[in-house]
Amino acid sequence: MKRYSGFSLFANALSYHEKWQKVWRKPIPKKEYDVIVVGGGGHGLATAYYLAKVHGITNVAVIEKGYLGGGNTARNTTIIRSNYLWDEAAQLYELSLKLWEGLSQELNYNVMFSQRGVLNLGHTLQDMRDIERRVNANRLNGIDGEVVSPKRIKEIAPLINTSPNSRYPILGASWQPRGGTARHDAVAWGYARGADALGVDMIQQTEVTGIRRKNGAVIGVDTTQGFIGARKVACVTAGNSGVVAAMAGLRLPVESRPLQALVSEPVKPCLDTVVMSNAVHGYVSQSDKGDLVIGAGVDSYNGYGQRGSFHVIEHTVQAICELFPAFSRVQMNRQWGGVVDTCPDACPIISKTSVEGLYFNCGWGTGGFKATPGSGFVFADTVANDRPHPLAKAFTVDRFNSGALIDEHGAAGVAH
Amino acid sequence: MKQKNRLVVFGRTDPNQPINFTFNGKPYQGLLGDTLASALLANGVNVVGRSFKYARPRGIVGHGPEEPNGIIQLGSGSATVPNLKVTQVELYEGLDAKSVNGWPSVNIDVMGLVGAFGRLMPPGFYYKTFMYPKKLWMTYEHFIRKAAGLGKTPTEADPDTYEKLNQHCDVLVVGAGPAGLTAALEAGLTGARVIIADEQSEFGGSLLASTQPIDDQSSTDWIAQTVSAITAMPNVQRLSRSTVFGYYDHNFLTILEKRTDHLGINSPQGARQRLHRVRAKQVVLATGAFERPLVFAHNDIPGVMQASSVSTYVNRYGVAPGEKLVLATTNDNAYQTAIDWYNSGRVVVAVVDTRQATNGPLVSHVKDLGIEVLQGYGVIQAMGSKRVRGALVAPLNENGTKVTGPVEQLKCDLIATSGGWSAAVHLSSHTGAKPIWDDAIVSFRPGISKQQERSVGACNGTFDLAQGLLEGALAGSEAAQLAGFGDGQVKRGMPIVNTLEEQAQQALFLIPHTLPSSRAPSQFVDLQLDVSAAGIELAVTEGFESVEHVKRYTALGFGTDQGKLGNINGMAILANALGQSIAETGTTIFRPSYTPTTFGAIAGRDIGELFDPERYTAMHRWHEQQGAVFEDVGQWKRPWFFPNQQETMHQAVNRECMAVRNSIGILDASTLGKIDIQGPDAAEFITRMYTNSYLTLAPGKCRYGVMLKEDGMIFDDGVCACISDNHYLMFTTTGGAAGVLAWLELWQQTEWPELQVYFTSVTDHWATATITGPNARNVMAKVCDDIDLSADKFGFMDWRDGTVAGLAARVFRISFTGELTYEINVAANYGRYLWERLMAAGAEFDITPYGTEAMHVLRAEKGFIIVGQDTDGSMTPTDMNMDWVIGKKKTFSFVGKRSLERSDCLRDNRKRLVGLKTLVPTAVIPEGAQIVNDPHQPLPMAMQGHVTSSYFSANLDHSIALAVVKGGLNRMGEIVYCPAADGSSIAAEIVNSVFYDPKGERQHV
Amino acid sequence: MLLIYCPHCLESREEEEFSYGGEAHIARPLDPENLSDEQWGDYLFFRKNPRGIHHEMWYHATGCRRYFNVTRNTLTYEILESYLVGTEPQITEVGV
Amino acid sequence: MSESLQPQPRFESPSHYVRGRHSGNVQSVTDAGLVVTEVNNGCYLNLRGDASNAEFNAAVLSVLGISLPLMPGTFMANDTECLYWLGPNEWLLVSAQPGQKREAELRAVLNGHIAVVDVSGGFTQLNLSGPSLNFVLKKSSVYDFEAWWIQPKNDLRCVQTTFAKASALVIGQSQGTVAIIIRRSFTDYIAQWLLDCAADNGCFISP
Ligand SMILES: Cc1cc2nc3c(=O)[nH]c(=O)nc-3n(C[C@H](O)[C@H](O)[C@H](O)COP(=O)(O)OP(=O)(O)OC[C@H]3O[C@@H](n4cnc5c(N)ncnc54)[C@H](O)[C@@H]3O)c2cc1C
Ligand SMILES: NC(=O)c1ccc[n+]([C@@H]2O[C@H](COP(=O)([O-])OP(=O)(O)OC[C@H]3O[C@@H](n4cnc5c(N)ncnc54)[C@H](O)[C@@H]3O)[C@@H](O)[C@H]2O)c1
Ligand SMILES: Cc1cc2nc3c(=O)[nH]c(=O)nc-3n(C[C@H](O)[C@H](O)[C@H](O)COP(=O)(O)O)c2cc1C
Ligand SMILES: [Zn+2]
Repeated sequence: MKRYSGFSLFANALSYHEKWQKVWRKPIPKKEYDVIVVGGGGHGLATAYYLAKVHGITNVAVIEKGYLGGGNTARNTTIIRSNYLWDEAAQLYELSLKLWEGLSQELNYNVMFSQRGVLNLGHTLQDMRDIERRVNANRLNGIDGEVVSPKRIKEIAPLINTSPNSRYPILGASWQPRGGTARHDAVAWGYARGADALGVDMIQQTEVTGIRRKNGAVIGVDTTQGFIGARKVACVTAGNSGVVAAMAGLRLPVESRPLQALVSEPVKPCLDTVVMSNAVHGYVSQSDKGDLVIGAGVDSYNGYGQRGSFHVIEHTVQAICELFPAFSRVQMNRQWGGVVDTCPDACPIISKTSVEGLYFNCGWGTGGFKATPGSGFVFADTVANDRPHPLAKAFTVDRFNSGALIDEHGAAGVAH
Repeated sequence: MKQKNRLVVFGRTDPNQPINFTFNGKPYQGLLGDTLASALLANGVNVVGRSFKYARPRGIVGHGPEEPNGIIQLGSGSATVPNLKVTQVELYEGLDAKSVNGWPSVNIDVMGLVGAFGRLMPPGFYYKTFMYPKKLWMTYEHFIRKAAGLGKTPTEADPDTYEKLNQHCDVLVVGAGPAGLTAALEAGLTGARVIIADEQSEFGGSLLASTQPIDDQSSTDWIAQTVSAITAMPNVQRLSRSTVFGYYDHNFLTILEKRTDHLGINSPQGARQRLHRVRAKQVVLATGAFERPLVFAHNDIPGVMQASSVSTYVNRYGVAPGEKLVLATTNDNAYQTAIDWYNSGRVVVAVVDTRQATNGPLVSHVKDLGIEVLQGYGVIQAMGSKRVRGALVAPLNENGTKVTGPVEQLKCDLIATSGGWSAAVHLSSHTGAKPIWDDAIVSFRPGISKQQERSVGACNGTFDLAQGLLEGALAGSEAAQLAGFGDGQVKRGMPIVNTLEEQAQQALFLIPHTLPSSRAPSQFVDLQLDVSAAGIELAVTEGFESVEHVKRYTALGFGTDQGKLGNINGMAILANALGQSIAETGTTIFRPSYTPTTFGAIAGRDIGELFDPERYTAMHRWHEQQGAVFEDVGQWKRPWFFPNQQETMHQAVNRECMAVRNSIGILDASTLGKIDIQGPDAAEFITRMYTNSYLTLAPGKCRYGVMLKEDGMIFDDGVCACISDNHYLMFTTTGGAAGVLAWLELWQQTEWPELQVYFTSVTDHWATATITGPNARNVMAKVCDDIDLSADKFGFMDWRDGTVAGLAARVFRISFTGELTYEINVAANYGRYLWERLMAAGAEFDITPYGTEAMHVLRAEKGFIIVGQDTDGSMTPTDMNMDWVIGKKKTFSFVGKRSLERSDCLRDNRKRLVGLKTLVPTAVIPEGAQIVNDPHQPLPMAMQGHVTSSYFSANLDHSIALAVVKGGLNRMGEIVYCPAADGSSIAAEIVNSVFYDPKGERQHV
Repeated sequence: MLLIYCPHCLESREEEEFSYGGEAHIARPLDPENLSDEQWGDYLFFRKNPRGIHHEMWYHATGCRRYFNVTRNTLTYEILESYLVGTEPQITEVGV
Repeated sequence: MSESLQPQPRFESPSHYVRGRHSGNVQSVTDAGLVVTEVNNGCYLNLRGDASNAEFNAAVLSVLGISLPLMPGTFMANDTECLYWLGPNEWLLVSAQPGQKREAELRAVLNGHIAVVDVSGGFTQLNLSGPSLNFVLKKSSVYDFEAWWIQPKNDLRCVQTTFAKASALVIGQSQGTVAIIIRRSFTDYIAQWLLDCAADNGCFISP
């Protein structure tokens, strides 16, 4: 892999950019792989990368039905934070955040991870209790965070409306300075390029249509390009996890729902942080290009259409105009949807299955982008060693039978 | 003021109505009927903006929503609007516009220097640089962001209002060009409810700029006639300045109507914009087509324009945007522009046609006018910097991929280009219909309909006017018929249009240069985002092959024009680089908004105090008058505390708490959810829903219950009273009321329809005043003389009907304070009267109104939980020490029961509700504090649980807290710590969760 | 934005009037106590979540307050039928 | 101590505090685009029962003098009583009689699985009229009220649907007037909504 740098850019400019190396090859699938990763989203690509990088397993293929990073990785609002309530979740997301902090250098690909901080607003007394609880838990878990006052919020985000007379006035917020955003596409591309350089095959425009088993163990996958053998199959297919699990006769406690987002037209910098409000339902940050990136709520019904209902957008935009009355005259440029796989407790599943050699990593729902590096790291370890990584232990499917849910839903606001 | 490019034929502008405006601080004059674009062109303004990445000077290229360059900031102050397109801003007196980029000005932009280094900034350069040293990224980013964005957001709240209309119609026609007009006319004639919307100020579409006669009359006369026919039909709603920006499932479409933007930045009256939410039975899309620009070197210099736009400025606005025209084309259609220019009296230097030989009627007409036509030639490069000075032309090979001969320069100041037309398939694509590439028309066509819609006219790839008129008419009548109106036959005779024969156009998406794209001067594809042909080819070189990757890598089509001009060329260039067809390459996905849509309009009136309903109790005004401070509980406003003059919250709450324990307090409890339950199986049903049993509850009695979700976790709690056999009244928490009712209905209607029981919400019916404290009975006695209030006749957990303050009342002896309590319910219309009478009757006992905060303290003193505060969706009744509420002997497996037996729920170190008593009595632990055994252990600390409720108890004169602690019940007397952010910690002893009157004697009196 | 036919109101009504009730036809086990944790967990949390035909419940919340069932294609969002609770769907496969 | 000598208890209707308010440039009900008039009906009773049971129907008829509306979205009325269809087994009775009296009378004749619930305190009726009415309805609700006027049916029409961010029972009275029956605690919100969304041509809440 030829490294990227200011110098390489300069050198290539001299040759009119005609000599750049390909970011990844376009290989013909081999007959058999040690590991097939199904799903070329951020999580799948990270899994492949760490399998090769950390575990030396390089005979790996990532099979993606569309284009790399085209699923939820392409459609999320890119909010990154680790201030989750429960120990198990917090540790997983914090591992991820630590990996983010060195990711551009690790991959030699600038993923533009921007630690501009994340505010989670509280609008009711109970919101504030929950925020206190979460921030205290974070702090004792070694995760940065503080509870901030409306005055401080106003300093961080001057256009925000902290008037005590608004319908749901802002009473305070949690503030995680290390949180922020990243350039989502670059994450997928960076991992893909890194994995490719280590020998992983990226097989795009190829859909897995079946998971073949023999004597209770996986032997490969059927695809739109034919059968491809594998000793292990690791499924990381987000919104389509239920469909893929069914191919192996498995059921998962996930439901696939539309989650929407929208961007405004680009405007000059006016918001230097990430602002999230569960109570009024709106999430907003400003991209480096200038557009306001806004996350909406998840639709109540199941759907695979990568689109949702307009009233959800309306509600979100109302919330944004409530929080930022000055944004009322800004215009929506584009809106879209993704299909998120939500677990009843809003926490992921990182698990072996009853089929030998078959693994699932899913259920990240509305908030898995931030987990991309950590998820890949932990899942690669789980697949390589055929046992849950210590941080993945709590995230097996068994919890839905035992009742050991990690209820980020019930406890504190989670989303994105 | 002289407008140097204003023609003597004014088109649809009015020479008698001059309008003054400023652009970048300089005053100009235009005419009524102008857009800002036509007025700027009339005044010879060349540079209207600077490009996003390279800060290159840019001029106006289009005349509609496709415009990529003319992006401006309108006005200033709170009503300023960022990012409008000059082509879509109608001129009004005093209009004040500024370019969004360019410093110190668009004409002299120092950022333009960056453009000189453009070669160092190919697509993706960000990903390859700024990585080292790691800690500098935020600094780099700071500077990157400085260059970000187009216009500026206002910094104050929006002075305007917006509104929404829910519309229903049989046929919605989108676009009022010729095809849309005939569709609306035919659909209207059937009597169907029709809406026709067009984003422009007037109906007529492209005909507004056409010189072609229809039915022996001018096209403008035909429009006027047709529009008046439509106007005469009351069943047709006409919406102009109305953009259909989204097409959603089940024929739901959204329209943004700009009501007042053409009058000024502020609405003089009423809503500035209106969002129509339309549910249409049938839809006719007649949205027209976009002309494709030709891509050649330096095609971004001001003075390179769309051919159809040049015609539009001449014919519709009476503006000639230059002097000497070179027309570059791949098709016959564009020759009309040469004719229009010629007729305007200005010079046509040449027509440069990439096709080797053409001789259609339009071509002949042009030749007959004496205009030079260069056949088999292309404009390979524009010359100039802030205005075109010339065009480099060269002969091309037959398929237009190579320059085959010497390059010459034509002197000109305007290059009009046409690469054919692209159907505006946007809205049909919103529905998920995949556009289909058609080589015959060199355009995508709408895909197979996924909804009740059809496309007609140019957006259907039918570029011929006569055909479009017919298609529109047929579609209008067909759509109406499918919606239940008319017989599907066209009613009006078709207008006669003289169709000129056209020769085949050439499919050409990149005019070759003598140098390869990578080395030629930039050949721009997406002008707004500075994406060039070389950029697209570079993406392919680097392995980005999917059209979606190329979009994301180069930002092609990401702009505020969403690639209306550039996308097809870009995809074709990509296809070429990949050696595959356009059909194989496909398009990126079209999504709403068709054109950018104001947030305020999407929000509508549901902002400010109307953001969410505020629900008030019957006593609300009294509380207000007493100066209560309110708390949001769900949608309700509840008094939080009632400060006397000068009192702090703390003082007020202490006083309120003391009053309850020592004499009497009064609480507005009207917000608690109340559900009336009737039916032979009511008791059985309730018993299945609550953890405990109601089968034996006698009339006149109440029982406290806890409701679980099927996962065993506490969901709601409250008291349920037996009113009579088969009749119960259930209380829920304030926030849980609606959820509980839906929950009961769910089980009854879907799981146990055989159980005969009906539920009715009576929350609003009752106003509830709770009087509590040792003097409650004394006060009660003063206002009620038909209920025996003695303890043995009306005991704790009993209820009685009677007359209170002269009102029919239902009185419950239930208590959330642990004191003697009467909860008095009357029909809500008498709520305030009851309240005032109770206040009067209690005056001698100093009756004290108290709010939710005192209520919380008082119940915490008693160890009563609040669902949602002490529980969080992961708590079972056992966790809350409420095993007593679980009916062990119930035969039916009540909802949630089985889950309590799961291994995790049986774990013995689950968190359990306990009390915490701080070692320092005055130290109040913050609610939400985490609990550890050793505050000095290293991070991460092993957390034992957290504090759910915490107060200073004035009655006990020390602080109290409720907490959930791992294995807490076995740890009584242990000292634990709550570490604070500043490193300090509060030590507390684990105690029983009941702090006050542990035997519960006070409520039993 | 769905337009949903309510079989009680006998009208197609806007999505905003309804709330979603999840997968239909999941019978509560008659004897929960005799189920294993696994069987019970299955009833609680595991859903079909198909890409295609889905039988689901909707509650006409601001209308008649009745639950009913809908057959909907989760990919195209097309609603193929509305039917009463306690009755069986007519459509169980795409294309039928 | 008895307080029975007290004066008549003071009745405060839900819109008590908003009466007389207006928006836009109007000073009286005569020049307002939308006139809102609260009607204090005697009582509101929620009635439940099996619509297919002829006895049930007959019993209702015997007490009220009107029969149960069985078609969705319709109502029956005479001078003093109105019965609105709310659902397949649910009706709202609005009567000039006191609630307790009507409840007792109905209970006396109804048998089997039925329910009668007095919800008089929980609702109020606002009559809306004026030239802005149709416009206001389009702004306020997703329901297609226009269809009522376009295809007049013989039936008297009513519908429960969304109203702004609350819900309402909307009753077609005649071209140009509708009534909405709303929950008490939402009255201020709905009033605020109407004042706001009808401000263009003025809205007046009758004193
Ligand atoms: C609108 C929106 C906003 C969000 N905002 C945030 C946020 O702010 N912060 C945050 O942390 N998270 C956010 N998320 C969630 C986040 O996007 C996802 O959790 C995360 O991207 C999931 O990554 P993934 O790699 O698992 O899934 P994906 O990126 O969806 O990748 C799965 C891949 O599997 C492929 N696939 C599926 N089936 C098959 C098959 N049979 N064969 C082959 N390939 C298959 C898909 O094509 C897809 O590319 C948001 C999500 C959405 C939709
Ligand atoms: N010969 C050719 O090559 C060629 C090519 C293209 C067009 N034409 C001519 O153009 C005309 C086409 O007629 P037509 O009626 O199909 O199209 P049109 O362009 O005349 O009208 C389309 C109208 O739809 C409006 N519109 C587009 N999108 C909209 C949206 N989302 N919301 C609201 N309004 C929207 C536009 O403002 C425009 O007024 C004919 O006269 C035809 O001859 C000719
Ligand atoms: C963080 C983020 C920022 C985006 N910014 C823009 C933008 O500025 N302009 C734009 O057209 N689309 C933008 N998009 C949306 C994409 O164009 C696209 O709609 C999205 O990735 C979903 O893919 P699809 O529409 O192809 O299904 C953005 C998406 C994300 C996730
Ligand atoms: Zn209904």
